[in-house]
Amino acid sequence: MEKYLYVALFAPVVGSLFSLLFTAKKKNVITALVTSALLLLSFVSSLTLMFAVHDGLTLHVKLMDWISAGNLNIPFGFMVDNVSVIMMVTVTLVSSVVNIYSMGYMMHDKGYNRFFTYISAFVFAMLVLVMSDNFVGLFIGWEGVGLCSYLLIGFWYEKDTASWAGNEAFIMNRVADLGMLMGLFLIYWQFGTFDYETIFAHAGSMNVSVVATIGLLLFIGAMGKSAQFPFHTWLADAMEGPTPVSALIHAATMVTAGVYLVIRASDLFSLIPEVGHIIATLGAFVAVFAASMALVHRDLKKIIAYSTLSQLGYMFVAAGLGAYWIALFHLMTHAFFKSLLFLGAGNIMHAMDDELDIKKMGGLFKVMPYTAILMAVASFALCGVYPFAGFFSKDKILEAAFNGSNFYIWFALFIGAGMTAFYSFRLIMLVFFGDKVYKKLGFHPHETYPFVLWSLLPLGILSTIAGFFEKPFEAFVTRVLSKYEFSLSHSTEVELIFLTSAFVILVIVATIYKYYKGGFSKQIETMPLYILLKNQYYIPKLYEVAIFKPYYVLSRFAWKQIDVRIIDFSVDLIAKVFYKSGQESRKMQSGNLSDMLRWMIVGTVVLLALAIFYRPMM
Amino acid sequence: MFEIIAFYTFSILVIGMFGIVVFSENVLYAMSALAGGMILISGFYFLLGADFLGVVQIIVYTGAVMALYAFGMMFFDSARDIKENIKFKKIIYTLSILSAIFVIFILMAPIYSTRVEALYPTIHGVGNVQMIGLILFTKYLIPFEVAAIMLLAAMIAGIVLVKVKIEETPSNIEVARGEK
Amino acid sequence: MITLTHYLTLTGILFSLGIVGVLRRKNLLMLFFSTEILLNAVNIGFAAVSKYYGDLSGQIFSFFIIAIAASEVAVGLGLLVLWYKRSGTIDLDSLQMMKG
Amino acid sequence: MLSPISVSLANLNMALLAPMAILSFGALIVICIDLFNKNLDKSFYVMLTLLFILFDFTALIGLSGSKHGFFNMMLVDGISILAQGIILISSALIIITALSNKPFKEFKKAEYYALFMFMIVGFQFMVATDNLILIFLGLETASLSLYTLIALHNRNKAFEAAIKYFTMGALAAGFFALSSLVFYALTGSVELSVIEKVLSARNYAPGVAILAGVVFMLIALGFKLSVVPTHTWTPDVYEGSSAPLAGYMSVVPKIAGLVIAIRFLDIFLHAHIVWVQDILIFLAVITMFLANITALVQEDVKRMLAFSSIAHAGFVLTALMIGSTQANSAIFLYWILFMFTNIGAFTMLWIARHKKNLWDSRYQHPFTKFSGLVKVSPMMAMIMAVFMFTLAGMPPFSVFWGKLYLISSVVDSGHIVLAVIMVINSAIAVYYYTKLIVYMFLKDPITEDGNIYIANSSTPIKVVVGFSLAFTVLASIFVEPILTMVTQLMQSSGF
Repeated sequence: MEKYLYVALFAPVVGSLFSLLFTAKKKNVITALVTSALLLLSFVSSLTLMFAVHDGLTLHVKLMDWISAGNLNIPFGFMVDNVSVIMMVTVTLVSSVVNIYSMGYMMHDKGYNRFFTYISAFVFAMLVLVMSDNFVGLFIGWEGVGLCSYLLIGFWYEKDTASWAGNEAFIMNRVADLGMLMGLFLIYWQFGTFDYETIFAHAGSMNVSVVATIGLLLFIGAMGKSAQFPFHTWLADAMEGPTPVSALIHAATMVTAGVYLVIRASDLFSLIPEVGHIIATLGAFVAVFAASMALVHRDLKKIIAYSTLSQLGYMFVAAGLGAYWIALFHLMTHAFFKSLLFLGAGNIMHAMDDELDIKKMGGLFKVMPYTAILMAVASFALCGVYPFAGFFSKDKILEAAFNGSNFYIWFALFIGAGMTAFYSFRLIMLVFFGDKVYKKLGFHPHETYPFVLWSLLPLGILSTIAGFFEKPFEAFVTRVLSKYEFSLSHSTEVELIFLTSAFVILVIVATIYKYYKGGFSKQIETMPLYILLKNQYYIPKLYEVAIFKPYYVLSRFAWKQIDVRIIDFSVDLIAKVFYKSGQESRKMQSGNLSDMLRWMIVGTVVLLALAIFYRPMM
Repeated sequence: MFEIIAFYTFSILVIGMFGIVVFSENVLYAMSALAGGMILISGFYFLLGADFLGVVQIIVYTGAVMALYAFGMMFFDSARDIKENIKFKKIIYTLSILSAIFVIFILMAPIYSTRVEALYPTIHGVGNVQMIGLILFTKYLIPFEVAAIMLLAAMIAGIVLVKVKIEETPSNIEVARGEK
Repeated sequence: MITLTHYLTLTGILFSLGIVGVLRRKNLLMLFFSTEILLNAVNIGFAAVSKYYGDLSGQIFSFFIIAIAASEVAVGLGLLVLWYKRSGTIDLDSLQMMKG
Repeated sequence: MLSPISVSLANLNMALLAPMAILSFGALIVICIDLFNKNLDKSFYVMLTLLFILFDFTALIGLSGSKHGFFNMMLVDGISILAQGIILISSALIIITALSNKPFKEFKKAEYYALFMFMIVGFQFMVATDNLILIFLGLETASLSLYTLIALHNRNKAFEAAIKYFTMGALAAGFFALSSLVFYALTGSVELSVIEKVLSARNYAPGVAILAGVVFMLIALGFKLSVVPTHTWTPDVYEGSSAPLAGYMSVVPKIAGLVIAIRFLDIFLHAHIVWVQDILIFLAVITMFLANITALVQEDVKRMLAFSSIAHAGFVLTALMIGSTQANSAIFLYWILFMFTNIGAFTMLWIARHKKNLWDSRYQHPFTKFSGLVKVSPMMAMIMAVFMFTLAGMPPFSVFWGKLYLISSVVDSGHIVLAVIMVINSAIAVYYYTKLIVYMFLKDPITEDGNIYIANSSTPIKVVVGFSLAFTVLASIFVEPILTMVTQLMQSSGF
């Protein structure tokens, strides 16, 4: 089976190197075809590996020793077990779809060949991240995906905003990586190795406070990559990149790396439930916080980006509460429907000449029905409507929160689910139904190439049916991950499911209704018959006045005040402190030779004084 | 007795001479004092039985180095009182005094009592110059050759530097001076 | 009786004098004089220790230090001549183009 | 009376001298050729120099193990071979960059090449002995040649740089001599191995004098390594000298200084003298912070790189403090990886060299000059970005491995706080490296004329850049064999 591992891992890098040859040349379809074929190959290998793992195999390959001298030994080793193989399949599947999709989307871009080089390089780095059997390998993959993400966000570097966003993402991630790096060194200091197996085997015998510190430091790294508060600002700005990139990197794969890290190190985190609790609380906060920002945005991609943030919060809640398999499950289903949503958004942008304001669209259903259906499917999945995938994974997270008696977390998630339903369908309604605003603005939208649509079909199908694999999935991954025991009675469970579903569906219906109503003309409103009907709308009106308006204000507040003021301010402050001290230390460099000589003698005198007065050895 | 008198006489003279070098406002005085100090230092060498070193000191330092400096001084046209813009005098003197105290304290520490076996002992009845010659051409042959390379490099460097033709316009310098 | 300590103290005093010169001199030529004092001070020390141990390494070291001092003078004066031709001064404060 | 001297040639170990002898011979040949024919092209001299460096290198790799020669004067052990290798490789790379497209006066002079070779010889002698006299002579030979090479660049700033460097060097030489005197007075020897024996036999008493000797030596070596507070020359001298020489100075004198520091400090670290360790940590931390913070506010890329190289030296100093085989190997691994990257980065500046300061009256390579480089010359911007990423310690590029190994050796020795400080400093450093990338990729170009940026480029220089780039990018492959080699050599020489 080893050869499948090598194929899965190295096929993308071959593709990347191949298309690298063409970067300086003009657009060539061959690059796209070759990379797609190789990514598909990687996907097929991963799938084969998954079946093998299902039959009880665990692959552990040591490719070579990177560094082994003295006490340090870093093997270049890879591991395929129940957890990593799930990630491999998800990553390769989504990336294959995105790659094929991009053949259409990037058709007229001058960086066509470069794009495919980056995408394949990204997939390789991501696979290194998930397949590594030690923390250094993971970190290398971690930085590799960061670099690719930077390159891809800034893909249209001619646009100032794009390159700025790329740098923002890069710098913010580096800051968080600092925490991670410290965590790694602490691990090395305590365990003397970077190897997962050894570390997890010995973690139990370690001092809890040390493990907690390690856990916190690793989580800081995870926060950066998964754009958790307060490192979240880069993700929305990262939408400057091409849409397939947003689908692949900023929805399905890279941003979930933080969740993956927590799941991978679950043996560590399960020792420290307090840290887990912090993670869960933060996750719940982000779930609501991000969703509230999505409520008011008019930018198509940013709404989806905030939604991603919110869903990552859900995953962290699950992971923090010890329901690792549920987190992984939601990670997987989310990858399917969120990338589908993004790619659908890409279709719309394509049709609308890169217009992103959803208020300028409307009624697009007529011209692009297939995209509309796919996006509706994705939205249903996102909101967690039965029988779509999100229903199974998201409800499980809510259940887990309730189960642990963390009612405030549960409540936050519950509210978050409502908000999700609202913004998802607000988007659907504004884009696909209602007034055809785009006609006034002179757009001529059209459905995209058929092969692009076909390429989305697998994601659509998976978004619909993936939830039914819940039981086998649980059995599959809990062979490695710890089980999560529900202590709820069956009836409570059913009630909870019913309550959440009912709430979500209610919000969806209300939303659809409200926006549908927005299409009524004023003449109809004046008719008495309709006044009564309108009165029925006092509820939505009330909604609007009592809930939406304050929410709107609150969301604006969250965005404008907390986000811009506090976070940006503190980041600025740190930068300023360093900059100021730089200005001060610069004065030492007066350029006068006399001063230089004096500094040298000052140094001598100080050291001599230390030699005479400070002598711990004698 | 003779040694004591000679030591103190030479010491006072050398310190005085070097004091002039350090504090004088006139380059010519400073240079003459430096030359005098160097010659007096050779007195110590003779006192210590390092005859060869004493001779080298006079020839190389007073003969070659000082001659070079004299040429330099003529070239720089600085045989007049110079004005030095000395800032931060307090810092200078604090530093000077501190470093003096430390250096002297360290070198005075009565620590050199334990005798160490000489690696290249002086042999009684053999002249200093002879001994030096012997060591220089066996043990210290390599450093001697390296010193030759160094002197050659320094010579080439000196020649090539003086040969350099100045290309740039002096505007930059004027700007730099104007600033201060 | 003159002991090694006497000589080393003298070395210390002369070295400190050199340091004082390095600290306060602004004229580059005079600054170079001061560095010569540093090396000469050390030389006396070497010769004295050499006598004290009855070992010749110290004298050899002094000998090479003299050679080094001579080479430094050649290069240093070369640089000074260059700078003087360039700027018409050998004041240290004229070297202020680069800073920060 | 004296007995006649009888020396057996076999005991002299002439082979140890061969590398230096070859290069000195080469320097003399260059001078002689110049006497007969004044109008030779610079490429002839470059090739000749390269040839002799190659011969030198061949003679060097013939050596192995730990060998004394010439009455114990020469000591060629693993660490010495390694350092000489680094010196020769970087010298070869740097001398190639003399084949620039634009004419420069200094490269037409045969003396330039002769002095260059003398300088290499000086550095080689410096690392191939444990005798303080020979170290001092080697150091001065190399330094005096280097001062002259800087001044030959024939710009006002170059003169200023040379004089500043020279004067501080003279003071440092005074301290070196004083330190030697202290140890000679304490032990009656100027050989480090004997000094160690005598000191440890006396149980490192008397403390004050020994520590004072260490202080003077630290100042003298700190000047070479550009450790705070003797670092002040570094930015000015780098700015004033030509870019390749600045790159050279950031690598070669420092590796030579590091070898001396390893040899010298081993005496004290071996005996676990806490004071020395503490002082080294103190200096390393100050050096890292001061350099990194000052680098943040630089407006010139070359000065920024100068401060960056001070910071890197501070980084390496931490490993020096540990003194274990692992730490010493880490130093050399780091330096080999750093060498290619830094030479690459400075060569890029050399390519972008332009006669007039078009953008800034003060700086030759201000950040603004590189604004929007990606639109004007994307290739160059990409390469420069790779070098910046590497210096910032991004995996999988070369310096990352050095940093990883260095920090883990610090962690291994139990200095966790120090390791954290090192990580924090790498994070600060990322900022100013990214600054250049921001300028290159985000700002609008200030000129449409891409030729300005590559005016000085030529095929040989491109080869140098390509070589450095390949090594930097593919470092992951080389790290393991290099580390094995370094560790072996280190163990064989007992450090």
